[in-house]
Amino acid sequence: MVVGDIATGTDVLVIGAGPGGYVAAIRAAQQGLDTTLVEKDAFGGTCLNYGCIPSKALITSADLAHEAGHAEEMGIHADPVVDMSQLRDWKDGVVDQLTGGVEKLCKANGVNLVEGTARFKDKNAVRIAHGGEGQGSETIEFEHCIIATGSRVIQIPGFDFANEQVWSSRDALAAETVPDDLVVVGGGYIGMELSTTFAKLGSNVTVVEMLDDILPTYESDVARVVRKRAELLGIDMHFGEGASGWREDDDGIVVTTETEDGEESEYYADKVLVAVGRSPVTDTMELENAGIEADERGFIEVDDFRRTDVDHIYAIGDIVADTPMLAHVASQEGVVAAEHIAGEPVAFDSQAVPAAVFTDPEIGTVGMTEEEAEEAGFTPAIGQMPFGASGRALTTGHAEGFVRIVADEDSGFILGAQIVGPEASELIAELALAIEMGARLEDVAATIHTHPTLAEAVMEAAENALGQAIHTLNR
Amino acid sequence: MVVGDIATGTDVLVIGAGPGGYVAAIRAAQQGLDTTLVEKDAFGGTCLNYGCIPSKALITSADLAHEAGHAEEMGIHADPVVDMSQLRDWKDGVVDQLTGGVEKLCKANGVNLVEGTARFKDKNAVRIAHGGEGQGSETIEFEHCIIATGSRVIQIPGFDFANEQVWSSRDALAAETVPDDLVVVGGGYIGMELSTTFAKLGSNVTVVEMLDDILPTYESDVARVVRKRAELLGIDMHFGEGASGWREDDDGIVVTTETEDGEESEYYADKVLVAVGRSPVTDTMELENAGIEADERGFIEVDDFRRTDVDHIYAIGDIVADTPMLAHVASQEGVVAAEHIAGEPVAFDSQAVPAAVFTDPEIGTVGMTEEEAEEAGFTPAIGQMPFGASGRALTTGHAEGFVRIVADEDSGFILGAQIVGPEASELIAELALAIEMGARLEDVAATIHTHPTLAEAVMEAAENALGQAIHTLNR
Amino acid sequence: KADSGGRVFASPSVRRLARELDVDLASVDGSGPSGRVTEGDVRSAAESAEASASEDAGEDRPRNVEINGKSATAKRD
Ligand SMILES: Cc1cc2nc3c(=O)[nH]c(=O)nc-3n(C[C@H](O)[C@H](O)[C@H](O)COP(=O)(O)OP(=O)(O)OC[C@H]3O[C@@H](n4cnc5c(N)ncnc54)[C@H](O)[C@@H]3O)c2cc1C
Ligand SMILES: Cc1cc2nc3c(=O)[nH]c(=O)nc-3n(C[C@H](O)[C@H](O)[C@H](O)COP(=O)(O)OP(=O)(O)OC[C@H]3O[C@@H](n4cnc5c(N)ncnc54)[C@H](O)[C@@H]3O)c2cc1C
Repeated sequence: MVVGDIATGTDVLVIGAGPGGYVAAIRAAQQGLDTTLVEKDAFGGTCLNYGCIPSKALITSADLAHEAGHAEEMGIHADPVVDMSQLRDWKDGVVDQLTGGVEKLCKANGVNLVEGTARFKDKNAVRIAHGGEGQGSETIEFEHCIIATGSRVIQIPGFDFANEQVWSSRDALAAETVPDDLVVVGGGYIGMELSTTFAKLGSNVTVVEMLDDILPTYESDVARVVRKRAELLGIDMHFGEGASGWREDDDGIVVTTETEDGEESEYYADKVLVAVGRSPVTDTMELENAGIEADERGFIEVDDFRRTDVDHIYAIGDIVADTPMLAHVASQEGVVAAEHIAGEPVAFDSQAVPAAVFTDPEIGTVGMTEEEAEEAGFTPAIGQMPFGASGRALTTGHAEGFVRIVADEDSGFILGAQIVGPEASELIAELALAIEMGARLEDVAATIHTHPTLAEAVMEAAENALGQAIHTLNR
Repeated sequence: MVVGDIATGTDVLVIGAGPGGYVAAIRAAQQGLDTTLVEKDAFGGTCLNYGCIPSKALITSADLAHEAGHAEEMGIHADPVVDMSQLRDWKDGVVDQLTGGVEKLCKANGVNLVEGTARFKDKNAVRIAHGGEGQGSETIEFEHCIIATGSRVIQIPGFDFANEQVWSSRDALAAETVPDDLVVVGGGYIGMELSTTFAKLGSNVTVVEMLDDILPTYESDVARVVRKRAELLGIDMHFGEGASGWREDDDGIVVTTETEDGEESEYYADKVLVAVGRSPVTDTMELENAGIEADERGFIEVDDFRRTDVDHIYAIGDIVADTPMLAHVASQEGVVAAEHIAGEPVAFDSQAVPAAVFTDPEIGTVGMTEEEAEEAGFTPAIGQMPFGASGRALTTGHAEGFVRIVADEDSGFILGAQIVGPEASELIAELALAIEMGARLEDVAATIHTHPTLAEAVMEAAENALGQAIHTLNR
Repeated sequence: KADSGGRVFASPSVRRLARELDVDLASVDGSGPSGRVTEGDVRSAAESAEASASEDAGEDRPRNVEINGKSATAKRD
C-alpha cells in the first residue's frame, strides 16, 4: 500500500468492491485495461459480507434443522439442536472463503487493489483516504471511473441501530444467540427471509408491516403461499401498522406500532429487527466535484451503457436509478460498463431480470406479470402448474406453490414467469433464458424435461397455456 | 368393466399405462380421438409404482436424515432415527396420490380405461384378458395402436428374485427393514441410487460391478465425484467382478463373485440387490399376430414418428430401440405418436435428451460430451465451473462437482452439458432448453442469472468457454 | 449455413413450422446468429418453393402439403 500523498494513474478506477465493482474490475482487466479497485471496508461488499451470502448460509442451517425436526410423516424422528456459535463459525468460514476468492481473482486478473475511501477531487481524480492513523492518502487519476458504492440500510426514527436491542439485517446475520421473541419491522424480502430463519431457529416472530400484505412487490397469490407457510411456522403478522417506537421493559423491550388511524399496539420482544429497505450510498464521495448529481432519493441516472451525465464516469449496482437493487443486476451492469469502456458493442438490454426470495417456499420471478403484460399491450396467455401435481415435488415433501408462465397469446412469446415453491430460485433460470432467447410456449413445451424433476412443472405450465397440459386440467 | 367376450372399437388403443402410455392416451384424447388405454397391473407403470417415484421418495427421506445427522459443522446436532414403516407409508401415499391422479386425468380427458392384458389378434384387434377368475375377455378393434409395454428387470443366473434374500429394485423400494449388510450387484444408475440410499439409512453396502467404474455410461470425471462421495459414505466398491452365485449362511447369505481371470471373492450380506439392467417387454403380447418383429434384444424399431413397420401401429417408451430407457423419453414419444395420429406436424426430433441420476451428488447430462462432439465433427470449446467457486453451493454445504458445457468453437452453439453436483437434475433443464433453441455460449453468458443460485454456475461455465469467467480462472 | 455435423440449429417451434410447411430445414440458409434458422427463413423458403411450384404449374394457388395423410394448406403471411 502507498503511504503519503502521491499521485498514480489508471485506465479504469472502480470505487467499491461489491458484486458490481469487483465484477466490473475483473472484466475491465480481462479486456486489457489497467484497472484499480478501491474498497473502504471488505471485498465482496454488502452481498458477500452482510447480505446474500451470510443470509443464505443461515437459511440452509435453519431449514435443515427445522425440516429434520418436522419430518415424522416421512419416518424421521429427530430433535435437532442448533449451536449458534458453531453456525456462525461455519457461516463466517463461507464468507471468508468467498471474499478471499474475490481478492485472489482480482489479483489473478491483474486488478490493482487499494484499501481506502475514495472521494472525487474533480472529473479525473479521486483522493483515497486510507483507513488507519498515519496511513495518509493518495490521489488516483483515471481515464474512466465506475462508481459502485452500493447501499446502506435505512434507519427509521426512534430505532437507532447503535442500541443493541435494535437490529439491522447485518446485526441479525451476526447474532450470537437466538432471541426468544423477535419483532421484525418490514415484511419485504429481507424481513421475511430473516423472519422465517429465526422462526425456524426457535424465535417467536412478530412481523409488523405498514402495507396490507407481506412481499408487497409480488402478486398476491404468490405472496399468499409464503404467508400461509409463515403462519404455519407460527409467525404472527400484523398489517397496516407502522413501528412508532420502543422502550426497555423488565428484561426485554416493548415495540409500539401505530395504524393510519392512530390505533396503537405493543409487542414484547428481546430484539427488534428493522428491515424497511436500503438507500444508495452517493452522499459520501463528493460526487459534485466530478459534476455528477444524484436524484432526490440519492440514485444516479445512467444510460444504456451505465454512463452518468459525465461521459467517462459510469455508475452500477444499488446506486443506479431504475434497476432493482440486486447483486446479479449489479454484476451485469459491471460487465456492461467495463466492456463499454473497452469498446465492446454491449448495452444493458436484458429483456428479463430474474429475482429470488429465499423464504419458505422460495419465490422466483422474471419478466412481466399478467397485469404488466396487459399494460404493455399484449393479450396475455397464462399457463399454470401447481406443484401439488408434480411427482418430484411430492417426493420431496414440498408441494406448495405453482409455476406460472405469462406469454403473448398471438405470438406465443414468453414474457414472464412467477414461481413460488421448492427451488423456485433455480427454476427461474430456464425461464430467464427462454425470455432472452425469444422462446415461445411451444419451445418450452417441446423441450424434454427430465423426470422426475421440479423443472417439469415449467414445461407443464407452458403446455397449460397452450391447452395441452398432461398433469393438470387445462383451462 | 366389460364382462364376457364382446367386441368394441376405438380410434386409438394404447397398451400399457406407464409414462409412455398414459401420456400418449391423454394427448390422443385431447386431440379429439376416441382413445382406450389398457393396463394389466397398475396405472402409472414402472415409473410411478416401482421406479422413479418411490425411489426418489426414499432418497429424500434418507438424505434428510443423513444430512441432519452429519451437520455439526453448520451447528446442527441431531441423531435422527428413521422408522421404515412410517417411511413406507409416506412413500406409498405419494405413489397412490400420483397413480390416482393419472387415472383421474385420463378420465377427465375422456380416455376409456380398461384393466387387463392385451394380446394382438391381428393387425387391427387385440384380445384383452381380464385379471380375475371369471372376468372373461374382450376384443378391441382399433384404427391405430400405440404399444407402451415398458420393461422388466433383468434376472441373472443363480439369482432368482423369488428368494426373499434376492432383491430386485422393486423389492428394495418396498423393503420393510434396512438390512445391516447389503450387496448390490451392478453399479449403474439404479444400483448406485439404491446403494446411496441404503448406506444413508444405515446399511453396510458393498457394490460389485463387472466394469472398472461405477456409472459406466458417464464420463470418468463425472463418475469420480459420485464414487468419492460413495466412499465417504462407507460404500465398498469392487470392480471387475461379476456375481456368480450366493448361498445361505448362519443368519445371512454369502455372495460370491468372479473376476475375468476366475479369481473368486465372497461377501457376507443379509440381502443381495441385483440391478444389472432392464429388458423390453415385447414377448408377451403376440406381436407377430400384428406383423411386428422385435430385434434380437427385444426392442422395436420405429421411425421419426414412432411408427413401427406396420404403419398404423406405434411403439414408445422402454421398448423402443435407439432411445434411452427413461420416463421422460417415453412421455415425449407418447406425445409424438398421439399427435402424429391426429395429423399434427410433429416428429421425435429432440436435439437434446436430458438424463439425471439421483445419487449424492446428483448427475444431470444433456446432449454431447466433448468426445461425442469431436466424433460428430465439431471442434469443441469446453467451459467448466466448479461448484467449489459457487457462493450458493458453499452456502448449502454442498460444493462438490462442476458444470461443464460443450459447445462448437466456431459457431458458439451449445452441444451438450454435464453437471455433477447439487440439484444437477434441475440445473440441466436450462441447458436442454439452450440446446433445443440453438443458443450460443454468448446467449447463456449474457442472460442474467439470479444471485445467489447454483444456476449461476451454468452461466459461469459458458463464460469460461468464452475465456470470460469471473469466478474461476479462464483456461 | 448452420449445419455443422449435419445438424441444423433451429428452435422446436421453427422445426415444427418447417414440417408444417414442408420445408427441408437442411436446405434453408439461416439468417440468425451463426446461421441459426429462424421462423422468417422457413416462411420465405416455403414462399419461394411455392412461387416456383406455381410457376411450374402455371397457376397461383396455395399448395397442399401431405402430412401423414392429412392435408394441410401452406399459408402465406
Ligand atoms: C440481508 C441482505 C440480503 C440480501 N440478499 C440478496 C439476495 O439474495 N440476492 C440479491 O441479488 N441481492 C441480495 N441483497 C442485495 C445485495 O446485497 C445488493 O444488491 C448488492 O450487494 C449490491 O451490490 P453493489 O456492488 O452495488 O454494492 P455493495 O455490495 O453494497 O458494495 C458497495 C461497496 O462499496 C464500498 N464503498 C462505498 N463507498 C465507498 C467509497 N467512497 N470508497 C471506497 N469504497 C466504498 C462499500 O464498502 C461496499 O463494500 C441482499 C442484501 C441484504 C442486506
Ligand atoms: C428403480 C427405478 C428407478 C428409475 N428411476 C428413473 C428416473 O429417475 N428417471 C427416469 O426417467 N426413469 C427412471 N426409471 C425408468 C422408468 O421407470 C422407465 O423408463 C419408464 O417407466 C418407461 O415407461 P414406459 O411407459 O415405457 O413403461 P412402463 O413404465 O414400464 O409401463 C409399461 C406398462 O405396461 C403394462 N403392460 C405391459 N404389457 C402389457 C400388456 N400386454 N397389456 C396391458 N398392459 C401391459 C405394464 O404393466 C406397465 O404398467 C427407473 C426405473 C426403475 C426400475
